[in-house]
Amino acid sequence: MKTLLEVDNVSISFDGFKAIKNLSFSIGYNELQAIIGPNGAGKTTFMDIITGQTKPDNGHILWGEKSIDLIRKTESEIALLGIGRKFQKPTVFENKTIIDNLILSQKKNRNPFKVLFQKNTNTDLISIDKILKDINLYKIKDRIAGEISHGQKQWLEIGMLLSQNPKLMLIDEPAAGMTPTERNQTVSILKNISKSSSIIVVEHDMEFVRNLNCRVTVLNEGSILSSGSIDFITQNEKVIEVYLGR
Amino acid sequence: MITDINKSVKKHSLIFLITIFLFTLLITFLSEPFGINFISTSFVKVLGKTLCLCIAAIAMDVVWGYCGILSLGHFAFFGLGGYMIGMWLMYERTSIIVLNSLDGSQLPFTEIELQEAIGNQIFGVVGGTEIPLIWTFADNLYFQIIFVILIPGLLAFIFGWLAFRSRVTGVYLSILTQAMTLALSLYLFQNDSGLRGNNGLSGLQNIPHLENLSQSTISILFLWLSSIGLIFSFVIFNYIIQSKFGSVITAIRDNETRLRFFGYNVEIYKLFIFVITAIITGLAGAIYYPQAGIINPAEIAPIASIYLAVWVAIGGRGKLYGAILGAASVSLLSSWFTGGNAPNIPLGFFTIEWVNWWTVFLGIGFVAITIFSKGGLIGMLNTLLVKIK
Amino acid sequence: MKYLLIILFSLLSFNSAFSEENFNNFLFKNSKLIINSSSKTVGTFLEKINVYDQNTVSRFLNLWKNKKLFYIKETKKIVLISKFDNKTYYAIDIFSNAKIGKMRKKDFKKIKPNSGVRAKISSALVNFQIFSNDTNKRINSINALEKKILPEHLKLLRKAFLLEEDDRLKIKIKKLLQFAILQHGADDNERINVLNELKTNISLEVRAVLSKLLRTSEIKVTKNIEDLNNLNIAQIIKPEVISKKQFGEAIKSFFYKEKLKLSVIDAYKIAQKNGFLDKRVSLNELKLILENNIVDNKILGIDIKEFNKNSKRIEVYNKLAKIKNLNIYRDETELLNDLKQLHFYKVYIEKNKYITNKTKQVLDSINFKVKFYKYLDLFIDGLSLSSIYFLGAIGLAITFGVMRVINMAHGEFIMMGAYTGYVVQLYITNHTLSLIIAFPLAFIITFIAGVIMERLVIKHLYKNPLDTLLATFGISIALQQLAKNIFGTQARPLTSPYWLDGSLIVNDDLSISYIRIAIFVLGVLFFLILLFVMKKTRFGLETRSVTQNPVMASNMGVNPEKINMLTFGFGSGIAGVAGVAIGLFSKVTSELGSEYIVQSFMTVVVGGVGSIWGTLAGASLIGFLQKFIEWFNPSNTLAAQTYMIIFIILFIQFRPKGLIALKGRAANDN
Amino acid sequence: MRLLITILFLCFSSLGFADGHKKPIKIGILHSLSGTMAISETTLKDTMLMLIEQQNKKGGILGRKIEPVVVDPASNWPLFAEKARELLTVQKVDVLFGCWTSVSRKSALPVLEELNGLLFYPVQYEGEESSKNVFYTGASPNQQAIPATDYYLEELDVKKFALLGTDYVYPRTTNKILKQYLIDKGIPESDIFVNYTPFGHSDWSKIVSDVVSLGADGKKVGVISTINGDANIGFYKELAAAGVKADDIPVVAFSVGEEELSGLDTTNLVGHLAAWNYFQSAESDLNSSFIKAWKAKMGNKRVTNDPMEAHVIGFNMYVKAVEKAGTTGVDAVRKAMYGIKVPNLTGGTAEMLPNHHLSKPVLIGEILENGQFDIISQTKEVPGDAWTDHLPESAVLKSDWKSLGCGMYNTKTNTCIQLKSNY
Repeated sequence: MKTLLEVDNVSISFDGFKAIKNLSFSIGYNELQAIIGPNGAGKTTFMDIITGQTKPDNGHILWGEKSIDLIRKTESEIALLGIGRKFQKPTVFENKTIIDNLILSQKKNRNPFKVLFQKNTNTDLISIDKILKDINLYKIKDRIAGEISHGQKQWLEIGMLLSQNPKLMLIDEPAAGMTPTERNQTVSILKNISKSSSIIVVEHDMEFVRNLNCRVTVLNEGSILSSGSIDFITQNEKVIEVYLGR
Repeated sequence: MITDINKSVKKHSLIFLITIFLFTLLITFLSEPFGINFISTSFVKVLGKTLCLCIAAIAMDVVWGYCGILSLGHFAFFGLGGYMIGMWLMYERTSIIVLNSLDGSQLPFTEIELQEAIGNQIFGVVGGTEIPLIWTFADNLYFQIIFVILIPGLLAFIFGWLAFRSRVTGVYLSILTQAMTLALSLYLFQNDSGLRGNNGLSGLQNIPHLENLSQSTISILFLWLSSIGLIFSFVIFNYIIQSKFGSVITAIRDNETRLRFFGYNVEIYKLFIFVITAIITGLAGAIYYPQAGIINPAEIAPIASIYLAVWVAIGGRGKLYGAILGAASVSLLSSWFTGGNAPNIPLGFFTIEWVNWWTVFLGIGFVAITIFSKGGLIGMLNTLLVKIK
Repeated sequence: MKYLLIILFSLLSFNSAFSEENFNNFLFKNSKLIINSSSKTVGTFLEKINVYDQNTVSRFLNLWKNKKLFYIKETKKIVLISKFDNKTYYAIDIFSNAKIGKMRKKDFKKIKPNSGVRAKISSALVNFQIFSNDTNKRINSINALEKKILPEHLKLLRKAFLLEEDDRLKIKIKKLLQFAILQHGADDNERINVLNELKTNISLEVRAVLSKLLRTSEIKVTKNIEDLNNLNIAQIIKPEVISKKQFGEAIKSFFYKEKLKLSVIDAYKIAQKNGFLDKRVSLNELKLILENNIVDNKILGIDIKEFNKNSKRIEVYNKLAKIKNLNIYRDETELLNDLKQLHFYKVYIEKNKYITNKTKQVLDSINFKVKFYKYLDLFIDGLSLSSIYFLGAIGLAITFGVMRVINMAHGEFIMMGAYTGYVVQLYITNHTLSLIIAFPLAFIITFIAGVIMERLVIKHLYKNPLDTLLATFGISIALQQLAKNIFGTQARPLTSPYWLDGSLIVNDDLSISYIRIAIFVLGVLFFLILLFVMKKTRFGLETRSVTQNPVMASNMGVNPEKINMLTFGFGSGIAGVAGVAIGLFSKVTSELGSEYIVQSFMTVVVGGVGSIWGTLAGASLIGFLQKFIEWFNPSNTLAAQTYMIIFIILFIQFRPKGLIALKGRAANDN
Repeated sequence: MRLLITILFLCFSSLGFADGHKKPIKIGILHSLSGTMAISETTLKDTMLMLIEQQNKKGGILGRKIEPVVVDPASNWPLFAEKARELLTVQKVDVLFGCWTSVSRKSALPVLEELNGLLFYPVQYEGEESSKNVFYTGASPNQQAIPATDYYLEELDVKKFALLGTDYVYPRTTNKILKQYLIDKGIPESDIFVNYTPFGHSDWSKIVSDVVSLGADGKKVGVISTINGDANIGFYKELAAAGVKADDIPVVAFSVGEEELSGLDTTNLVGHLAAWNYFQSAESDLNSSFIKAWKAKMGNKRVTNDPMEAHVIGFNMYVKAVEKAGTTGVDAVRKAMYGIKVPNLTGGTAEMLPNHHLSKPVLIGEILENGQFDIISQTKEVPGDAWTDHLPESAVLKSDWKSLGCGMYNTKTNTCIQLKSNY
């Protein structure tokens, strides 16, 4: 399997506190992986580093076939290369309608002068309608995003990622604050997406991760504790100690 | 919203165009030179200036209300626009006077003599005679009009590029913009700046080559010019905010970090908005100061820009109409109260003299509106209309 | 000299040939000179006065100098006046103290010698008092001599030095004697000895005396360079072409200081005045001559329309000059060639070359030391400006830094503090006591105002810091106008206690006013108190916890609402105290605060938000930087401020979070 | 939009007061009541209101009452033009009294000339101007700056000059004239130190220490201060703190009067100088009754100053001129103004000259401990000069509105350079 993203020996520290220590990680095309770990394990920082929000002290992050180093790139450049990100707390544009949110994230020319004169073609609208159906929000597409429920916002954000059409999605706690039914729906949405693009899911909820049925990496204190199938890692003693044991 | 831009843009622009046109026409018919002489020239001038302030206010609204950049330095661009056009007005007027006075001499004057005489007339009051380098093109109206656009745009570009690139946001950016306008105004206060220091450029209402027209006619001309300016900038800004670009900048306002992860180069969008609003503000200044008659560095002191923000807030930010309403109502009321027209209120033990108390009430008004009505006056009007319906 | 001899004569003889009566008559005759005295005319009067009894004269001169004399309008008689009742006064004879008569206010007028006249009187009094038995009188006369030493004083001083028994006075006299020798002494060896003695003295007086020795003549000119050999040349000057003053001069003088220059035109004038060169024809004169030669709209057959260029005018003029035998026009480079055969120079007024060289040497070594003090002075200036910025900004650093609230009314809290100081002084006239009361009172008042503002306004706006900016701006303009309506627009005095008057004088180049020292001390005190409050008290702990994580803090039992309120009150209270301090050295007006607000914001931003150390760093940076730029360009403080702000804007580019920034995740969510 | 129209109507409804039998004479008062200049200008507004009240008690002018119209240009220069136009066209005032800074005057000037208004300008100024529509009742440089400099040169034997000023037109032009004057008097240019500071400057330590060190070469230093407004307070405080005594380095100020000193502790300033045409301490019956009336109206602590006297003179002249002309028409009043004489508060009389300036005495006073001035020198009436004799380009100019009908007349070429001012 070809690698899409390779994180190579990355470290970062804040005020002397090492948030990530010599971390290496990789993911292939159309692969679904999950990352778990206790609070403060460095999960969010890990995502920050990949998406360019935080610059690591050392290490490399290589992307795609051409092995482009992402460290020197800005957030927007990285996003344009095909990495989408969903935040832990759902961040949608609350003053806009659901459909406007999706139009905003839709993959198109981002040059301001082009954007100024950009119009929505029929094909654009059709693809958005399809996404709306995928994330179960088609019926309420004209509602203001600030008014919908927490779970729906999570879906909307995933929908925005889809509309961005990335090669890799980083999804931070997609199931937080969801009802059990919504969780199951989310699992199927994610599985569905992973057919066409790679996904890294960061989760707390073991049950949710189990349902995803994918490779799992356990982070602790900024480095990888264990990696493998969910059954494999749940038997690892160290993992039980730092994570499950609590 | 984004889905049916064209219709919406056209509708809004058309309504606005008609309203302003009718308003200007009405004023013209009520005015002294073209109508029934019900409105004084001085009030026509106040209205013309108010329209220019409205232009600055909608620019401010776009940059702040829509894009979320609270610029406390936009009046710097307004002033620069005024200075650029003021240079031509002053130079041209003076050179006409000088040419007339040199007519009497026996030998024809040399270029150097002419320059010296003009320099003495313009810079005599600040103790100089030389015409500074920056006045090189002051004799050419077209160049100066280009500068009206170019100089504020350039300043906005340089400042914006520096500020946005290093991701200074929010309160910091506001303070930085304030520092920018303070630096510019302090610079212009110096006589060495070549723009007559604290005196600034004066007598701008006397338009060269239009000496035969009375000020009342000129005031109507400028009223129309201001109206056209307002319509022009409204149409531009209305298009921008209703287009997908507008959707992007409101997204920047709401969460610029999120937007970055969708691949938008937020800094360029901000810079674009900052520069275009600066240019429009500069143009507004170029129409404003020939009506005001004098421009000097105090005009671009930080407080002027704060007032600009306050107008927008009072009118209702995030709505172009709001900005216009805010700028027009506050500046007109201000001019009315300080003009000694408002009757004093005797309370028996104490008389409220508006000249002294108007600012106090204005200040309290700001506070009340910021706390109780986020939508400003236009928001209050909307709620009122909804209730009536 | 004659004048001096007469004094000495009268002093030694102790025999006054003239009585008071005579002096009285003399005064009466010269009353016009006394009543309408001018430093031009008073000299001759003072010369004549010496022949009279020295006690009488010195009493009279003292009364005159101290503006105690009056004159009766009708008779021009000079008298003393004492009050009888509200409407009537007694005129009293100067010498006999006898009441001459009652009069009304209209009838007499005060005699007001101006300070020039008073200085001359003091100088004249020297002769009467330097040998007086009364020490005070001797001190007075010596003080008068400090102002100006005349050649005739040299002998007087030598004698006084020998006779004087008071040690401290003797030192003073010695110093004056040295100065007198340097300036007026005839013996060059003695002068050189004095110069050697003065080497280590850097006082302004010494420098003044030394500079006097180096005074030069006007610019002179000669054709023959050998003429210079026998002269004590100060400087040889080369004339040069100097372009007219240009705008943007500020930037030029920013980099180098201008030297003495001699323009070609000026040099030519000097040369012409001394008969070395012919009169130069200026462009204006040339134009006049041309105009006088217009015949039928033509000059030498050339249509006058063509004369709109200087080159054409010069060309035709030169033709005309040949015909009419006038001086032809030459431009500056040609003039410069003419001047090259001449030598322009200045000579020292002092003839002895050795003395001037020695003086220069001594002065240079003194100036080297002075330079050090100048830098020290600059440093202290920076320090004091920094403390002022610190005082102005520290309250803001708390409200802005801790709560992320932009309080535009911060300046008005400073103003409120200053007005509190003023009001307290209205009721308590003892300045020390009133200050002791004013500081805590200002804190309490602005604390309460801050709390009220937080409760009524800020509380509703925590979610949007930019909105607080507008709301507090509204409060700011309302408060400013309110202050105007209450206290009027005039500046109000806030007087510092007597012990803060004056300054700590290290030497003539380094003096620090006590008020600035006090402000520095106050700044340090503030800093320490705040550090203590923030680091060591429960309140500080809770404030910091609210700053870092309000949700967590409230879970821990901290009431964020209460903390916000108290923090705001605290910050405002500090602004009030700062206001009293700022009012002491500047002025109390309703606009006092608005002058500090932008600077204060910049201080906080440059320093780094949320840290007292940061504010200290920011204030120091801005204060020192401003003084440093001013030092480059002393005549333009405006430019200094402009450059400083531009520097700050650029600085923020490289350190967007300020000098001392909070790192880590907490810093990112602003 | 609706609001706009409402405001519009409100504006005009307030104008429609009932026309009585005799229309009152309207006097516009154009002084800043807010902003930085309010500190000086509000006093003048109060003075005008007091004078109008007094005149109304006497029955007004020509049997018509006087009605003051007070506006607030808020220290904002463009507003002076706007408010002047409003006063002249909307309020239809007969005359204006107002302005303080030169910039504000230059801002209102085009409007006055366009609409043929009449302004009485009460503050000492830099000269180099003579407008048909302005009467300058304050001092021009030859009535204040030049005599004060002469006093320095002759009486105090000052050899080195520090010209300190606020950075605007009055100090700039005055210092330009003074510099030329001093050079003509033989003071080398290197002995003249010029410094400008912004309005409201407060950090004076560096400048004061620079001035002190000027004396390092033993020449007597004198400071000529054109520092304006509240910046003076910081300046004098710093002088006092630096221990600069008036005997060592005297300061003569052209903008510091009783009013400015009332905001200061004057104990350390005793002996410093000011040059004016009026001091409160001047002894005359007229002055004592004026001071009495002022204190009765404004409170015992208030003081009087020179621009107030200028307004008193200007107002009295205006009253006389209207009575002489029998109308308030601007042209008639202007013609009636020339040669009108009214008593000064300092004794003697002021006369309006054809160049629109006054002849007034020059007084030099030393600051006393109680914040008043001890007048130590008083000249005879000096006629005000519109164009200075000390600058070559101005020396040839002359202003005479009465016989030449021109404010800028070149006596060399015998031509009128311009009728309207260039601002």
